[in-house]
Amino acid sequence: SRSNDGGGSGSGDKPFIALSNGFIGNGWRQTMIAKFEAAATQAQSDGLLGKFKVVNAPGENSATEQVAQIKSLLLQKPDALLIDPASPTALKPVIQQACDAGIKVVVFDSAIDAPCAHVLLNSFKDWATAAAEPLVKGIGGKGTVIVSRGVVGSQPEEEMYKTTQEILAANPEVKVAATVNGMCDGAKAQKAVLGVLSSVPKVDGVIGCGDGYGVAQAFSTAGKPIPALTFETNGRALNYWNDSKLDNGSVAVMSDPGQSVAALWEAIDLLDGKDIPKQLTFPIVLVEQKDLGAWASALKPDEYAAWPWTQDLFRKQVEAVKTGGAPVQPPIPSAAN
Amino acid sequence: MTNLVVAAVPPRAQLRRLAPAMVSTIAMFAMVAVCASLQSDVLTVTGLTLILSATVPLVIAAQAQMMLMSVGDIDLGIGNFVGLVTVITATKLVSSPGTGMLFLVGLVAAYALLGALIHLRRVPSLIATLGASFVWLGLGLFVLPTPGGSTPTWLATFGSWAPAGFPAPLLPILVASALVWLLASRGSVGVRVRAFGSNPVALQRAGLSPLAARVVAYGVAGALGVLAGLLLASQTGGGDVSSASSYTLITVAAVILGGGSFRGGNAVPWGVAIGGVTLGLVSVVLSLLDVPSNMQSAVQGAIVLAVLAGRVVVGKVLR
Amino acid sequence: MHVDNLPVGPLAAPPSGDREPTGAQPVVTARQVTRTYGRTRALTGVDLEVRAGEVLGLVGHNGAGKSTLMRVLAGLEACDEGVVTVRGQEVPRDVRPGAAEFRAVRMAYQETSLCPDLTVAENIWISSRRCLPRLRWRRAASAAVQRRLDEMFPGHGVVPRDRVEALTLARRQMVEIARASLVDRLDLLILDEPTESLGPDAARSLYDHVRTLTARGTAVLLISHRIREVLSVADRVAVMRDGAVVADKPAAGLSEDDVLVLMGAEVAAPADPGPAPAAVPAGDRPVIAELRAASGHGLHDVSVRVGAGEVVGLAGLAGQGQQEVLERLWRPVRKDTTVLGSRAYVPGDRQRSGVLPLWSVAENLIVTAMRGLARYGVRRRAEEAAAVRSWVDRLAIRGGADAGMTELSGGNQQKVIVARAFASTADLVLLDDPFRGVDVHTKTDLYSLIREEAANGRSVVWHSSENAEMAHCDRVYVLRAGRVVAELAGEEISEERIIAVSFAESTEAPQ
Amino acid sequence: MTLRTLARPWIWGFVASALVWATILALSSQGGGQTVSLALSLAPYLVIVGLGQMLVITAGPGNIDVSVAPVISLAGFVAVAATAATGSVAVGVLAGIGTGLAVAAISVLAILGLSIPPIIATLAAGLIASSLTLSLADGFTAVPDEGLRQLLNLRPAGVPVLAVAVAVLTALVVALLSRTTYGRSLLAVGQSRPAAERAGIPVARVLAATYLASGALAGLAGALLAAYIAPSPDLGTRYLLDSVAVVVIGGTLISGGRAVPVGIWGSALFFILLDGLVNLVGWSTAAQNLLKGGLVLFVLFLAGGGTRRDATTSRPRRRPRPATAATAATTTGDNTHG
Ligand SMILES: Nc1ncnc2c1ncn2[C@@H]1O[C@H](COP(=O)(O)OP(=O)(O)OP(=O)(O)O)[C@@H](O)[C@H]1O
Ligand SMILES: Nc1ncnc2c1ncn2[C@@H]1O[C@H](COP(=O)(O)OP(=O)(O)OP(=O)(O)O)[C@@H](O)[C@H]1O
Ligand SMILES: [Mg+2]
Ligand SMILES: [Mg+2]
Repeated sequence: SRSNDGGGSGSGDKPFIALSNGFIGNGWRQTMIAKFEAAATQAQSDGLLGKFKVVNAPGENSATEQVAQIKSLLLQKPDALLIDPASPTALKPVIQQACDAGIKVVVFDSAIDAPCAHVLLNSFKDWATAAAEPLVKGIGGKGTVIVSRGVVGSQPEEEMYKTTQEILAANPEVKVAATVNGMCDGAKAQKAVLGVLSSVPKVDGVIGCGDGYGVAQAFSTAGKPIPALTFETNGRALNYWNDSKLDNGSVAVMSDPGQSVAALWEAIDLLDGKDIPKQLTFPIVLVEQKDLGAWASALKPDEYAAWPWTQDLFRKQVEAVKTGGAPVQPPIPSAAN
Repeated sequence: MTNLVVAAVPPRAQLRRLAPAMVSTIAMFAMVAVCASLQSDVLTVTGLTLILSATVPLVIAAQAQMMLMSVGDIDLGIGNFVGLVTVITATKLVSSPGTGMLFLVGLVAAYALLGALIHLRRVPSLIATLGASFVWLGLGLFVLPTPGGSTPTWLATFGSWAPAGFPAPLLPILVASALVWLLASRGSVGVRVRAFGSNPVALQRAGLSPLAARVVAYGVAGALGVLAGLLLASQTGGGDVSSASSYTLITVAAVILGGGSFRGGNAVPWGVAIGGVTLGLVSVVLSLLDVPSNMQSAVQGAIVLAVLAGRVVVGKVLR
Repeated sequence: MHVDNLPVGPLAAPPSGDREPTGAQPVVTARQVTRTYGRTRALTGVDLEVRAGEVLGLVGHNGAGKSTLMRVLAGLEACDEGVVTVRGQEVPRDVRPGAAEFRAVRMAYQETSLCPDLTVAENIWISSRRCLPRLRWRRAASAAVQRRLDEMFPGHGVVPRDRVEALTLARRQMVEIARASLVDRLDLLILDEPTESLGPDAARSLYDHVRTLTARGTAVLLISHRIREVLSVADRVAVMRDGAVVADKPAAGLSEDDVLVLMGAEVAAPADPGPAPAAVPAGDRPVIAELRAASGHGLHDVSVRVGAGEVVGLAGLAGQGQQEVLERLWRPVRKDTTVLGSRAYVPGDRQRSGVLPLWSVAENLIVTAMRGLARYGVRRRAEEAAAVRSWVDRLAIRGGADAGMTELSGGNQQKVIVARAFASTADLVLLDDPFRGVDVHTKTDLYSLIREEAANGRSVVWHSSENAEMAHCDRVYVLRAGRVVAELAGEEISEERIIAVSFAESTEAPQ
Repeated sequence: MTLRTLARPWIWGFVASALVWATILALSSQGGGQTVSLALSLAPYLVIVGLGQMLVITAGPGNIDVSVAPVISLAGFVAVAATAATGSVAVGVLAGIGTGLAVAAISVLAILGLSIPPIIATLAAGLIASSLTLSLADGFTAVPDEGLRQLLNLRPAGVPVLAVAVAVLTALVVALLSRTTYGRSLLAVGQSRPAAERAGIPVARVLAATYLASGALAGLAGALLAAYIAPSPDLGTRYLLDSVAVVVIGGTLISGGRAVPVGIWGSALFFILLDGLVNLVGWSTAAQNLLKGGLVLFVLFLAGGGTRRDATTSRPRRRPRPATAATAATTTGDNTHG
């Protein structure tokens, strides 16, 4: 765990915020934690935060480990608890316990049905739509595609797969040659796609969930032309996309690792007694062809594109959610830095 | 003539046998002490309840692992099996308790059958349980593709039971360990099982069936796995087939920390309880200590190595 | 009926006072029994009858089929052809261990069949559970085994709570024998080489107990390679050769030589200690290994010197520190031990630390020498094959080089393990009582092998529990309780002398 | 039954992969040759890791290397970083191998120095390696070498170059096991450690060499995988379970003492083709797991006791030693990017 005392003044009346993260083993989660630590340190020096602490559950996304860690965090009596859950259900009782202890709980990145917690997440429907629609359009509304599903069995994936199927149903000329389990992981998708490539006819596109880089490798291994892909939003994939000059309807879209920062602002506002809806939907990160260069040059290979939420932007987005207005469009890197 | 020389051996041999569990016990108390020094609330009833409750299903799953290790086998499927039980608990056991119970009994029977097949086909348990773990996972995903469901009220009530003046998690740990101890260390069933792990030829020569011994060990392990799953579901309030996947390795470590071995022939229920609690406390200590997030795995590894190294030192001293 | 209710000790009245073996009823009989394992014909048509109240001695060379026959007679294994009858009733062919017919036939195994991780009492439960109460069986089993051990081996020093693993080899054997005899009705007790790891004292009290058993009408079948022992205990002696019983005679009137002839060899003066021990006095040889006042780990101030080309014996009762001395010479890590040159080891416990079970005889035999023959870590197979051939021929290993190691009988396995050590280029060969359970002819061959190798300049340190073997040594250290109590050389070495030294000490000053 | 006539369990891996291949062919009725060719371009990575795991498992009961997964991930980063820093692919690959050796050295110290059971020792070494991986991955900037990637993708006449190279490596391991003193010593240690020790085999040295070899091979696999896919903290995750499974289905005796390097190819191809089949048919993960588990059990129970020695009941056998190994989680969880 990492914690930080704010300038020796003790916690005083400034809040102590803890973050429990269920899994740290991939670039997205690492970016998420890095963004949080940077923002929290800044907030600390701005006097908004007394102390913060980050705990990552070791191992492979183990809910039981995370339950144990949250329980030991409860002992330390944080004012607010941010959770990126390892399981959408297993944490329910311990979250209830935290709420009962008077702790503000903000769950982000995944829905969880704990009535006392505030939930902040990206719309998975938006994600799936942003992934499939431009791609289908890019291949001209007809052709053969492979669908690479995410972590089958997870709630978000169900929702995304449903959306994908709706879009495909609306485009009857797009044929699905195979549905593979890419697990939203480039390496797994690479192997899965390679496994079916020899058995399917010419492929025009692969609708995936942020695994396009691996899928592209699979096609180049098989010696086939690279079709339209759904890239991940990290530096490696964006640079590949940029360098290979693909302009065939490929997109890069993923959820926003900056959610942790938004969750931090939410917790601070909640502790301030502000009224915030229980459920907040924040925009996904969609990298379009026009911003590709800017993003690609700003990101390290394993770093994921994140919206730079500030307290200001966060409050604007909350307003947008409350009023049902258009979501805030945070600045893209070239404009921001 | 020579009895005087050797009369001194038994107590020392006994001591040497108990040493591993003793070192783990010391480690456990040391960790509680560290936690308490960082956070004095740890030593209150609420504090102990908080830090111990997560170890309950782990300890019981580790008892299941120990049953198999006592016949010289290893269970690589226990994590997914416990996950499958939570799934069935959160679905079938709620919708129709009778069918749910039948399913759970069926799972125990499946474990026994697996044991029988392993024995009759003479295949290594390692790879058979590895194959079975895929099956448990598949079944779990089949029954409940997305984590969810809810636990029966009686189970949820038990999960949130908080008696005053006594940390509730201690009760299932102590009761389960005592039962396993009676069964595996004291009773004649335990003798059959351990004899099989120790020297199957002797068992057979005495006209006892090695197959029965193995099936019993697997059946008991299955029953303990079901119990662990029920308790996990009572804590998580739902079913998730992958919620306990980390148990597979940790239970093996718990048995080793508790003084068990891969050789078979040994049953160490109390040691396993201590080993399980010790491992469960590692994550508590990690969250209390300010270890950089990247380094947490390394610290966990180092703690395990340190406890086992302590065992070696004690063993050397005792020899 | 429970073991506790067993009539025990000399007070028990024999059911029939008649000690005439001829008049007694047959307990178990075998007629034309055959048994094959793969290509090995272990039994080729055995006829044998064991009668109530007699001690039947069974002798034969290694691999003659004694242990196999016993497994058939005890109902552990079915025979391929032939008939086994127990108390006049024919036994069905598909017999399994624990069958009701064989309840009263019990066997103490050559390789003990105890569970090392279990306590003595728990081991007793396994084999005698039928005569133990369902509840509190642990206490009953402890009491029963304690009493039986007290009767059989006074001063045994076994506590029923002990785990078998923690017992010495001799104590394990005692428990094994007691285990076999703990049953409510005992018609036949089979003892397969019971005294190989027992000291002479324990052996004597065992045979005393055997007498009280036969007096009560129990038959005892005794297998041993110690022919003199068999002749002194048995009423009748059966001799097996190549899977068949070739002779069956009253023990009275048989001499050791008669038996040896029956076992199928030209009696080659087995008492001859081979080539005479080298004439060079010990002091003049260059010392290649030395223990200087070694203490700790079961040794007290032990000094041992081994000269080049010398055969040094470690004698005394079993478990008095001989193995510890060998261990130190094998792994000279302490300052008080110096060993110049390479070493090879012949373990006594071949099941555990001798046999490599997946390999053939050739592979087992050459594994030590392989390192010496190899060039840059790459094996030279032609040289290895030649070495294997010569050793298989030299020791007449039955089965040949290509047989699987576990297909061999115990004695032949032991030959391979001895050959393994001598096939290497080791300067010092350590023998840890390796000739237990090896037949006399094989032993004689191996003794002369040792003398020849010593004559070629190799040194040998040889621990043996059989004092007669020490006659083949140049010098003998007698150990007791971890101390060297005597150093004998040349003419001084004799069985009588060694026994005298080991026992003279043991009767005084027990500490 | 004699030792000579023991069943040949390694056959089953090849039989199963042929069956799966035939099914794929029947379903898609095209690209049969290319299916094999593509499977052959994925199999070598698993075979490399499997060879190391096989050596470790052969060292006898209780021996297993559960650190292969974190070693692969760590070696991937180190190799890419070293290649980027020096511009030399060879240095990068050697750095990957060196990483594997370094992590294995920790395991060896724990196993031999502290007598910690291998499963726990390698688990701990793996935990340490994964911490290093995370630290390295934080802000990692280097990109894998393009030339190496093209080499790994090279398939003249449909035969992947890497597959040929790994076939040669397999042949070398076969020779190592049968022709060298190290190989024979390893097999002896695996059959009976006390017996090997009394036969004068330097057991500790053999074990150390074995774990180091496994670490080096995992490191090599990591270096190649990082170039083939991309360095990532969970690059190796799948390889732990699969490496154990391919070794055992490949016919290597889980209780040690007998190694079947060639068998690894059969079972590696089986696993890869099975993945392809499942993805082709579009089965759900539930069905995929059921099928994989069911097939592993089926092949295992069908092949049966060929993997153990003569089981004649009453002759005292060598104590059947337990098999050991470990696992990692089989799913990575629920968050879509988990
Ligand atoms: N507690 C138990 N644990 C495991 N297996 C058992 C148990 N009880 C009975 N069995 C099975 O039943 C068989 C009979 O075992 P049991 O111990 O009852 O034999 P027994 O009662 O001593 O013999 P019998 O009653 O036939 O004379 C055993 O071989 C075993 O397969
Ligand atoms: N389970 C078995 N499998 C294969 N061969 C066997 C088996 N048991 C015995 N044999 C073979 O049968 C023959 C007789 O063996 P057995 O053990 O009965 O001999 P033995 O007379 O007891 O010899 P020893 O005095 O060396 O103990 C030997 O050639 C042995 O190799
Ligand atoms: Mg015999
Ligand atoms: Mg014998």
